[in-house]
Amino acid sequence: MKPSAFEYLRPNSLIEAAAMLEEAGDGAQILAGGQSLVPTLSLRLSSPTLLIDINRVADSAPLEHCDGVVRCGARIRHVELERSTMVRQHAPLLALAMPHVAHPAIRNRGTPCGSIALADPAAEIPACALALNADIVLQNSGGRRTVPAEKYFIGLYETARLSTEVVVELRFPAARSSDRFGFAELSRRRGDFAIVGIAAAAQLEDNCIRSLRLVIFGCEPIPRVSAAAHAMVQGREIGELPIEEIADAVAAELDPMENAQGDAAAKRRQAYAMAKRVMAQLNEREV
Amino acid sequence: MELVGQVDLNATPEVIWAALFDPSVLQGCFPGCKSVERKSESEYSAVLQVKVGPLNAGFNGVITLTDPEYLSAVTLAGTLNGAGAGFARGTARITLQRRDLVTELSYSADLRLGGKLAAVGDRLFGTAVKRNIADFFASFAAFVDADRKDTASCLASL
Amino acid sequence: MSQASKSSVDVAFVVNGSAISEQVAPRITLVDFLRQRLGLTGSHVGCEHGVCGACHVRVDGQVLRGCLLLAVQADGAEVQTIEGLSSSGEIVDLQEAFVRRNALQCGFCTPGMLMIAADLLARREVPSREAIREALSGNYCRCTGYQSIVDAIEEVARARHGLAA
Amino acid sequence: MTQSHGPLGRAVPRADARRLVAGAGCYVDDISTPGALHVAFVRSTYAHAAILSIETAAAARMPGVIRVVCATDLERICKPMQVAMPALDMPTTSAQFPLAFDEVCWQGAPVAAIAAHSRAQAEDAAEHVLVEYDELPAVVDAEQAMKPDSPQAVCSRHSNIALDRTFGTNNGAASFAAAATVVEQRIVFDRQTGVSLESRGIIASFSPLSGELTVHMSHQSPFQMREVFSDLLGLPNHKVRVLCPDVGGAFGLKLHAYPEELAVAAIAVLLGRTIRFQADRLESFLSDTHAREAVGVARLALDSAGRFLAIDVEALSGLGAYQAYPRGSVGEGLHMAQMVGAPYQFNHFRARLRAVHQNKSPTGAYRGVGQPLACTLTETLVDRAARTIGMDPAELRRRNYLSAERGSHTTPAGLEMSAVSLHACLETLLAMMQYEDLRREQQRLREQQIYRGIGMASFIELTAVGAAVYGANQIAVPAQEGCSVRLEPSGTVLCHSSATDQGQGVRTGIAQIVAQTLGIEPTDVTVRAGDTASSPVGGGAWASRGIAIGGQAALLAAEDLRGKILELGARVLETPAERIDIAGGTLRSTTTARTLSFAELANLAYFRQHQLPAGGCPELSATRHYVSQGFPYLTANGMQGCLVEVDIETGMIEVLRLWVVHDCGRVVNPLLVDEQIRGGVAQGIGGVLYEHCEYSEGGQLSNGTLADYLVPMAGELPDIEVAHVASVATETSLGAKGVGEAGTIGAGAALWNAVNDALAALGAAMEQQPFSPDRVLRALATAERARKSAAVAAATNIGPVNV
Repeated sequence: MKPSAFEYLRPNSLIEAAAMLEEAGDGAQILAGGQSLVPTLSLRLSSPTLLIDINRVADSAPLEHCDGVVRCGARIRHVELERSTMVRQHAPLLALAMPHVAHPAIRNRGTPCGSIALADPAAEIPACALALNADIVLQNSGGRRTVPAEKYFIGLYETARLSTEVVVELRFPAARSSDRFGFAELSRRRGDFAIVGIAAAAQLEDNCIRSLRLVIFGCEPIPRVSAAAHAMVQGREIGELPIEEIADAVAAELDPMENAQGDAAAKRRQAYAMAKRVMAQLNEREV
Repeated sequence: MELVGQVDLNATPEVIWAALFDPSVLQGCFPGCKSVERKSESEYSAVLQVKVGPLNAGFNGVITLTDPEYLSAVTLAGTLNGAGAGFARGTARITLQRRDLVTELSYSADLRLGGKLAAVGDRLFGTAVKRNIADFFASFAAFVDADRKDTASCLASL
Repeated sequence: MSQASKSSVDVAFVVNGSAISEQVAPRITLVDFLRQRLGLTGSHVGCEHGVCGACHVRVDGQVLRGCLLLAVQADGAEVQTIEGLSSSGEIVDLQEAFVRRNALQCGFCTPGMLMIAADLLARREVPSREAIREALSGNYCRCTGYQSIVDAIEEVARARHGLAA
Repeated sequence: MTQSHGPLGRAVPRADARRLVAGAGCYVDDISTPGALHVAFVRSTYAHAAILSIETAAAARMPGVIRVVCATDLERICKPMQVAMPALDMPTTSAQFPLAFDEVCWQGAPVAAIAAHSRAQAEDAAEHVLVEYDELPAVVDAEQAMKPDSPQAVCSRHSNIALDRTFGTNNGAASFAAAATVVEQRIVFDRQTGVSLESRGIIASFSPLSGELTVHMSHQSPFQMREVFSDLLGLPNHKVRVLCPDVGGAFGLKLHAYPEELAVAAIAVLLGRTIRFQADRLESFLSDTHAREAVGVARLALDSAGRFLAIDVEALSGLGAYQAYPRGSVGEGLHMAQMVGAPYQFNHFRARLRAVHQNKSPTGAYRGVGQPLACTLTETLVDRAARTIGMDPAELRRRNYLSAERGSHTTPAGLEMSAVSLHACLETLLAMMQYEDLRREQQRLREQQIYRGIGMASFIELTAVGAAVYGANQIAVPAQEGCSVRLEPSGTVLCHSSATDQGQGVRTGIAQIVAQTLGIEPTDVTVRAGDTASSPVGGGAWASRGIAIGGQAALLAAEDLRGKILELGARVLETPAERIDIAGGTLRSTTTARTLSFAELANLAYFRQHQLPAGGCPELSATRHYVSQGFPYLTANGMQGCLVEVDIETGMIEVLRLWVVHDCGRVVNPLLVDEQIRGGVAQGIGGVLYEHCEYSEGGQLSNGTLADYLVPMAGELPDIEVAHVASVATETSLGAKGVGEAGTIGAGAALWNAVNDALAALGAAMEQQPFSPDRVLRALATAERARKSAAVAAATNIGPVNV
């Protein structure tokens, strides 16, 4: 299970990386954390001709909170978010999600930007990005453009990112003190791929819900904000939410992929259970 | 892995039938298809680069159009071998049904993956391959639907 | 393109305290490089797709899967393997506890377990048994059933903070 | 045994653990062989196909490639593997060549081998070998394979059925007719595999000059492999040497001869150089022997007092395309069928086993070999009976266990049973579990819709299997174990054992036995094993034999050496042997109080014979062997308990607590014994909760990575509470029985009963493993539909009745 041969480049900047990507064309791939890419090389599921390693670029944004945004650059590792008190304060949803991302040694090397670039249906960071409607900054040889998460996820492993673009930064809107967050994920074992998970962000105004972005991930090709959940809670007192009805609506809305992890009926029932747990978290979770 | 579907085409069975047997149409409509060359009346050799998330593998193989019933049904079958990845084998029975204004194309496809493609988890590829089949018929519909535009420009727009 | 793409790359880094510099093909993983080129066979290969943890190595202080890092990526880094942690004496108490409590049987997962245990104890005061199991959740062992490993790590964590076993 | 205290029975840490915690182990892949060629295999992508052509020219030209080898290249060098078991009158299996000739019979079967300077180059070339297949009809499901119209798994065979055998003498028809209650239980086990963390590996070097083949391999039975290589490669067996260095876990899967290892040895002979192969994880899932694939249906007849009268069993075992060489793959089915009901007293037994071939990889030995299936079928059957007659499952077991006083006897199933301690194990387990409190808490939580389950399982275990099994079938597997001991000039003892150690700690146990017998410390005993050039001839490691047989051989050898030490000591100390004490490595004359250390004695014997009084050249070494005779195996027994919580919304099962009470006779090292049990329990739990090899109907394995084939990790298991009931085995003077497989045999059954105990409140039950969440939810949904339709039926009945 050894990778097939490829060439290697280590650009000094993200701009240079994008230029290399464009020039090399179809056979090139960006190497950031590598925690999903390298296994596929070893399994020979893909055999790129060139890897562009962005782990030493100088122009990657730091992990910081400024102007109401939590910024996360291309070289920031999952573990940095997991251990950051700033993230726990300004992006609590990410702090809730991080322990579910694979295992400690993977979190030491994997990157949130890489997770967004791959957009695996079971990945936690894409679901949180959609729940917070984060901005995804894409670098190409000409410059940068920003795509809101709502417009970024298109189909199974298909995103707005062009093959010549690099995900260089995520910009999560910082939490307001009245916001409420909830996260729950069902997986067979700790760190396994999610069977079904929910990441939710609720904005309140004097104890009534102005908006709820309850995102389901894991059992559909892309993470998706539940329209039903938003409709059922808008304007209602946070304390009097009909949690079970909302969970039923979320489950009914689901169009799950059928695979070895289970059939549609099982996944709907599991989504119902996860939605109930997240709604309960929103209820008692004070930021 | 079965997949059943149907799509209404704003075109006559004659146009559809011709498109089905036109290698450039097959090449244009199948995602990641690099080339389709006619080898005989009903056999084509094809080269595909299938890219789905982590999978990015080259396939080559043979596509056949067999037991045709002129203007009403044909079986599209393919065996594609990936260098290290294994194989994908599938057959799709395509039937055309003339409705008043449109022609309804329905397909029932059975697809099997083998070798490494099968062994490293259908969590990834089961859904992806179904989507590829659905995409093929969607782009085929888009192609024959074009209001009498010449074939070349249609292909360019795909 | 400012750099010509390379099929063989010069790498220079420090392994267990001694500097090395070699030419290596980009496709060689760090664990294969350590084992086959440098003869450091203490890191083991259990799956080659980043799931079992037998290949743990420490790179610039972080415990990583040695099969998911390319050797070329270690250029300029400080790499430590089980052999380094063992000869430096840094984990002698963990090693003693593992032997005393039979926290290993075939020994194939043990280097990877010791690496993540050392990392856990460096970061946390006295982790609960639950937290220890969480830290080990990415390390596969087929022989012990994990309890003896949790016992050994808990015992050392308490001893390092002057608490009775 | 001379002293009651001393190292025997002490929790002595393992000497070779020191190396392993320093990363200084030496597994096959750690051995450096400059200039050796690495092999990668081209494997079948079809479950069943004819090979029309193999195009190797392009691959042969690729960088680093020395040779592309196909079946024809090895034809003259290597005979095929073909299992024959005349004592079972089973027809000889189809010939299995190291590389497939013209037919592939499972997905992953090796078709061609590339020998190159690096594994990566070999894999590059393997992608350019073009094999043209003509797909043939495949049979994947075992129940389908039994049918007469089923496709043949191997074209040359006329039937997929390899074995159709019945056990038990008197038929229980009368008992079933007269029974107050008859219950039936069906269980289905998907395939699993051992998943040792170190994959299979081999380095084979052949010297054309000396005609010698030297093989390092990750294996459990070096002498068996020496016979296999010698026989199939046509080399005299004194020219074949097999060495097993450190082995990274085996669990039975490294007990067999595989086509890949045979091909590597044959290529070494073909090219006259060193060839090495280390299976990768995907290859391990495709080619390691699988196990446990079975369907079991059992019926139990009870009288009105709840006493068992008769048991009837139908068992089906899936074998794969071929049988594992040389021992065959029917052991699993034989144990599964014959050992149903083993812990219990009853009068009539009938079991029919059918073992069938199918287009999947061959099955083989995996920890417990069929006994986990027999135990699960038995204990789920007993729980179902208890629920049916409304008796507490512990009480029903208490009434029907074989009694300890019964002693050795032959059961209606034909099992040679020695004394058991099941009642003692049951009472100990119930006390450990605080059973009554658990039941109360279960009831209290059920009112809050929290569903907990309590399960228990009793098991009999056949350990230390003797010569009858393989010798009778002319299979060249040594059933005895041997031990040679030598007093060293340093006063320590060097010991060579034939028992091999894949992590069980057998070498430490043997050191304790030798140390106790010679009155020295275990640290003064060095035990080596696993090299056919230096170890005495013996079986190695299987069926929990290490200490029970290997330990007994060590005891006999150490006693002989003690005698020789005393004899020489008597001459030097001029004191009769019986008046000499040995302690702390020193001889002391009780009459003259003169002392002589082992070191001084040895230096006299080896270097200063001139100072010795007359009496011939002294001998300070001894070699003894031991094989169990007069009884085919030693029966150990025990019980396991399990507490689970089932989340009926998600289908997830949490294992809260696990208990084991075991009787393995004398405990040589409590630390090693308890850890063997805990490791076994983890595999038993994995075997029911998580593990199965998923096959599509076309026979494609679809979960070939460690992310898709799920095994229990640290986060999924609770601590495991272990206790012992020790009745010493009377068959050997050492008195130890086997323990290695105990945990695996009972854990799955205890978990199965615990889950069904939780689901019983909702009328649901699990019948097939693994218990994945979607399968639990489906069982709950089925029960819900049944409850609803029953309610509807009841409602409609009320209408007209009171007319």
